[in-house]
Amino acid sequence: MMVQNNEKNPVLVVGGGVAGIIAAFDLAEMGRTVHLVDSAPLLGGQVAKLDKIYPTDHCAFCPLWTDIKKVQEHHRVIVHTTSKVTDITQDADGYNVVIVCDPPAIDESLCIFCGRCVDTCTKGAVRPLWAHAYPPAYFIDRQLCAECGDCVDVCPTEAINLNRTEVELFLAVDEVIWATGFKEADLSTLPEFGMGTHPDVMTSLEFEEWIAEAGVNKGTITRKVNGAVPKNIAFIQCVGARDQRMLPYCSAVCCMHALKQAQWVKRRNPLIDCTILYTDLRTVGRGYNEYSLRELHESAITFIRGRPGLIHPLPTGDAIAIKYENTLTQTREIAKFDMVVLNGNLQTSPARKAADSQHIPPLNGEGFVDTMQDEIPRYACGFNLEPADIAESVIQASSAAMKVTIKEELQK
Amino acid sequence: MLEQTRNLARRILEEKQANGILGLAQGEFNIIQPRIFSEPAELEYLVLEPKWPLAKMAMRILRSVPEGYTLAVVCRGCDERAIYELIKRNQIAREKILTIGIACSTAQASACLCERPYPSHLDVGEASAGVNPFEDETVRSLLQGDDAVRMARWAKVLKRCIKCYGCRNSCPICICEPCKLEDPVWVKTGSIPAEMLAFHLIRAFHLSDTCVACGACQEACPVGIPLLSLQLSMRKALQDKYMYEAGIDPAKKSPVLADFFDEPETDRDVPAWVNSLRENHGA
Amino acid sequence: MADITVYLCKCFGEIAATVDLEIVRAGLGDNPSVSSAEIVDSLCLNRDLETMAHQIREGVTQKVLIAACSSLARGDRIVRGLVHRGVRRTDIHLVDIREGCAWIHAGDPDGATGKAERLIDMGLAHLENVQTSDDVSVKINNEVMVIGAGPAGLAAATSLARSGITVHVIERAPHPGGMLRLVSRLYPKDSAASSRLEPYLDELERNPLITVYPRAKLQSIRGYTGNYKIRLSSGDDEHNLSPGAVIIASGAKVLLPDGLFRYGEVANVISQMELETRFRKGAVATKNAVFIQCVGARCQDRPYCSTICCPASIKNAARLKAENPVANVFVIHRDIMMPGSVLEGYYRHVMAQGVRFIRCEKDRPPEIIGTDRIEAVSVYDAVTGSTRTIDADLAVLSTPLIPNDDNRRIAELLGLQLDRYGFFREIYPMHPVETRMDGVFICGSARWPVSSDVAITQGEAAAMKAAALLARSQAAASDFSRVPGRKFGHARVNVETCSGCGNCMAVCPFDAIRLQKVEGKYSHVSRVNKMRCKACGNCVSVCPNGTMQMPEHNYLSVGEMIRRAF
Amino acid sequence: METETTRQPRILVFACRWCGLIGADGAGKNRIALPSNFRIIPVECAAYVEPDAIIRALASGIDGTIVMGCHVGGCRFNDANHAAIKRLELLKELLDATGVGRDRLLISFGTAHEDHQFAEVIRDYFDTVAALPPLEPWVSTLTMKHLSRS
Repeated sequence: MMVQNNEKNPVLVVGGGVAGIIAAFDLAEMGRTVHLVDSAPLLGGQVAKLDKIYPTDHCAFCPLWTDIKKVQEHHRVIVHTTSKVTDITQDADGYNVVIVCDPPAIDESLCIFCGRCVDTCTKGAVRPLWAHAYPPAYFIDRQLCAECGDCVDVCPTEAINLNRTEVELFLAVDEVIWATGFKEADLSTLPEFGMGTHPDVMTSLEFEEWIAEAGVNKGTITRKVNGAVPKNIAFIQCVGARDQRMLPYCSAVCCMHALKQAQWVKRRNPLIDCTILYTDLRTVGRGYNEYSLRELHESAITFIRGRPGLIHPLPTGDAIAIKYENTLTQTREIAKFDMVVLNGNLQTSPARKAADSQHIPPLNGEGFVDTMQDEIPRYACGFNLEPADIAESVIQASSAAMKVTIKEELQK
Repeated sequence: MLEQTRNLARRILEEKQANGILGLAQGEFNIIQPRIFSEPAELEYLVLEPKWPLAKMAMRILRSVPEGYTLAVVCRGCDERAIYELIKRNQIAREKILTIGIACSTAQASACLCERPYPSHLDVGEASAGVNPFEDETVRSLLQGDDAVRMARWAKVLKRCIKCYGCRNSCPICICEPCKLEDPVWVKTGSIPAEMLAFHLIRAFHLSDTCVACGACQEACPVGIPLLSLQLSMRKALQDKYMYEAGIDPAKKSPVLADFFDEPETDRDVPAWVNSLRENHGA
Repeated sequence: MADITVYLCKCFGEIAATVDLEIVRAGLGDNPSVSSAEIVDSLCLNRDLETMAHQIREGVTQKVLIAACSSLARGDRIVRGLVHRGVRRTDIHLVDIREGCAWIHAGDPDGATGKAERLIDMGLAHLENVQTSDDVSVKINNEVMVIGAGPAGLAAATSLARSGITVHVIERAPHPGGMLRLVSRLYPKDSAASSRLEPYLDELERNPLITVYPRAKLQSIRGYTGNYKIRLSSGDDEHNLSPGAVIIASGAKVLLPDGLFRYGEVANVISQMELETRFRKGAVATKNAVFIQCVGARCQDRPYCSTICCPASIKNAARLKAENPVANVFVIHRDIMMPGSVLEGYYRHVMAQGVRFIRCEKDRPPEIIGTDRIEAVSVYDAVTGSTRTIDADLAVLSTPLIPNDDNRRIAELLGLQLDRYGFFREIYPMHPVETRMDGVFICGSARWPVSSDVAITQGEAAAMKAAALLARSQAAASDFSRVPGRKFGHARVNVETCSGCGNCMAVCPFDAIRLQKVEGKYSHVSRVNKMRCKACGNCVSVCPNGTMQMPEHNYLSVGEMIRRAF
Repeated sequence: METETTRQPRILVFACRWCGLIGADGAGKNRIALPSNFRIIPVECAAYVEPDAIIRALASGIDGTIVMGCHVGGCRFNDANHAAIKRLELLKELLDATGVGRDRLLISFGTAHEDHQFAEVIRDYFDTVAALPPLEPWVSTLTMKHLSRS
């Protein structure tokens, strides 16, 4: 099926994270038709995976959900979830985009969340879309699904259709805003951090998910390996970041992220010792430095300046040894920790498939969008432009939206 | 002390600082009642005893006076606090009122269980030490013991209520018309004794952060319900948490009306969360 | 009177399996206010909506109570569907008997049925007493006032003007430019500040939509979102503006390091700004220069990090090094705050140029050595653990940005909030340039210390929000909602019974309530500004005699719901 | 109708639409079994809950009340819930002084956001209230008769 859109000067926003949502909303308010594309079944991006946000210590979900709803209900925003931009070409009057949408087997608009499909499914392929998905709906994991069709029979609202096919969508848009955000870089190239050597060595996003109140553990902190309460947790900063071998830049958000996580660990179980191994504690922003001071004094979190040389589980497997030099006391130390959280390996997620013919958008050496290559303005925000936390991403999003608006006005 | 007050009042009238003095006058047959002294000569009738709440009277008078009229009030600690609270609530214009602060005697203080038997602006007399109401026997009997015991004691005294609204009417702060206590939605009408919880707790809570502990309510109560004791714990909580006491400073709003940024509690900054059932959450 | 139709949703058996809807319907029979009760298979899948809406429009029934799933599930769709079909929001009430009853009491059908009955009865109580608060609609003036002509303000002004909006830029200085006039070059590209400033100045010249008011001072601000009334003096002449939105870009000022590190006591111990001034005058020759970071920042009385001092020092250190390659340039820091890819890259680049960095500790600050002019700096190097003395003919104290003095005045004029230091407070991190007043936006260092680049980005963001607000020429008060969908309602004062005690005014988080002087028994009554009111209900619960009410959720309905709860 | 001594406690919940109610909804979505004898009155914000309404509820023979709101710092209404906390904590003082018992009012800000916590709070509170001495001496007979329809 082919669709050719014919709205007046539409804009494509790639990525439905905070940045994308805000950019889309602002442009829609300005009267532009906006196509918001996200590969996930729901908007929200990485922030939706977070449990709490700094420095307010408030749930990440609520405010995000407010804005998601505003975008979803906006009559000028067309949301394409579970969709990918597969091809994009530029001509005189804008971009031609190909979007491939892989519609979910369960039509969210018909699902009443009765859960009969879950009960019938023997493969456990049906699960809720997302803890915070409103309206709630189920979602079939096609990897696990055996296509038996039992769920189709029990569904009272005929919401399930197991043989939906991919839909290709051809859009002609005036402008594209890149907001595809970040993903965690693969740490296997840096073996000294011991990623994958032990279940309790995890990246910060995994840890966030592990201790999330909406997550499997309902907010209690336990070890993955044996479910016991950990005695101590180490947060390693600048893992793969500020590191010529992987990400030369500073990921900007990880210091506060680690502080936040450490504080929440302390709040939920004050008996767990938290140690943060940092290089520079970069706390720029309203209330950020105070936040770190509060950590130091109230939550009694240990700060060690130093980057570990080796992280490896003990032969017994009951703890993880970290070898580091404390550069402020100039002592080499080896410490045992029950859990290790690796922080910092955030890289901008690809804005396009690598196989694309043109390189749109052009990326600079560090993988960020090059906004002014050969004098063609490109628009990006959030982690596509520069490592940024929520507030910065949102500001960049609005700014990008403004730039797009002005461009339109100038052409008139 | 009486002479001092008379002289001060006389000076105020002569120097035209105020057009009238509100105080107690001893008339014929030694009947004592409030009166406005407009002429210095009249001041020979001015007396100070007994304790007579004048704040609300001053408010009413000032509502009907011509423009530019100033009233001086001979007031005790509680009167002054009440006046300040009324100023906060825009019931008395600051510039229209003048206070002649007199101190209460120790006997009076202990009779009222008064923590501050003296106005913050004291003109006449020696400030006598305050009384800690929580050391009083009846108060203790009402506020000690476990819930069931306290409830039983309170039920016993409150059963006597005949719903005369004396507590409300005598209260120097209660100014609302209509009053929630007369609204069937909040308090069942036509039932005596008054619906204890609804009537007394709503009345008490409305004064939570403005009660000046003058004791007028319980003096007015014909069946002798110790109503002041209802307020004490809330007053104490405000003092401990926010170092706030009603009627001390007419410029300071009640902390209960501000958020934690403007009025942080003394022991904690902005609370991370509140769960009065379980402090340590999620663990 | 019987004017409420009740719809009981089976939800494909999800509800009916636990709650005996027949009993519920029977129970509704003797309720005087119920005209009819109907059991339907499913309401949400768009089946009965049209007929329901039709019945109400035709006056067959006046109000409708829907007993179905929670509003977060699919109930919200039903309600919105009906509203979309022309039913008043307050004539619909949704009672959640699926999530809130059937599903959590599946083990106890009798209890669930009883509860459903009570819940529906409470819903009826609400419908019987609910009122609709009156809305107001205002014209949105297509003008914006920008306070401050620094990088943020200029960026905001130019982008607004380009999108066709009239802009008034008011600036306290005689010339626009702000901080860009004071510094000589900008990191990270080490471009001249003038090269950044000129395009904006040209735009101010060229664009007829922009008016600049130099030497301006705000006299008074009245009005509300979409239509502010502003009096200001520019030089000697007075102006009256009526912009639809206000953008605050008044920037910040630099802390003078008085009494710190013997500043002003020995020669050549200067502040960052003085160094900038010297640079603007020409080259600065130095053999041994030392930059000291966090001077008066991240300390007891100023615990925050000012964001820009590290990059600024590094920029100037690099320049000193470039002007005299053999010079020794040191930066003494506590943490090098260069987050992100650009700054981190710049940091690496400058390090490669030979600028040397020494990490000191907070409680062991460096010392300036020298009697009348600086000779050396002695510092404890935390990384080597040794105290060393560096020859120095120049020490630059890197001080933080601190809020402007008139922030508080502006905040009071506009009803904004400041943070604990005096910078303007945003409403929420997800909305970083918006304040608690719709139509007032903050950007640049007035909000929080930022570099000129970020200030410009923020300026554009603020402009975006303002433009989005001005995009509609007319707006209803109920549109300015903090939550999805329209506003819940507006607080309503009964002027007959208001005693003007001012509790509501003190407690309102949006500064929506003002006391108005009146003649009569009470000297004041409170007035609600519907544009500002966000229907949180704080005023309702502090009002001593129920004068302040939220019609959609008034005390009659609450009292009745409580009464019928069990 | 069950007799006054054996009946389950009656609990009234004022839940803020943006956190407490979402928690309740989540509990429903996960079908967490809960005692049926509580009712929820949704309010726009916790600041909406008049202390008088709490007193009214207790006076009407309801045994316990919960006020659920957003995390402090996460209020949609610019920290309106701060003032609410202060008010309600003051009200607890009064309830305590009069022997009604401070536990008859549960202020639960933030903990109500997640479904399991909502369930925990409700269950715990049922136990708490059941352990409290009966409120009858305080509640006028009229009200009890008025209530006896359930």
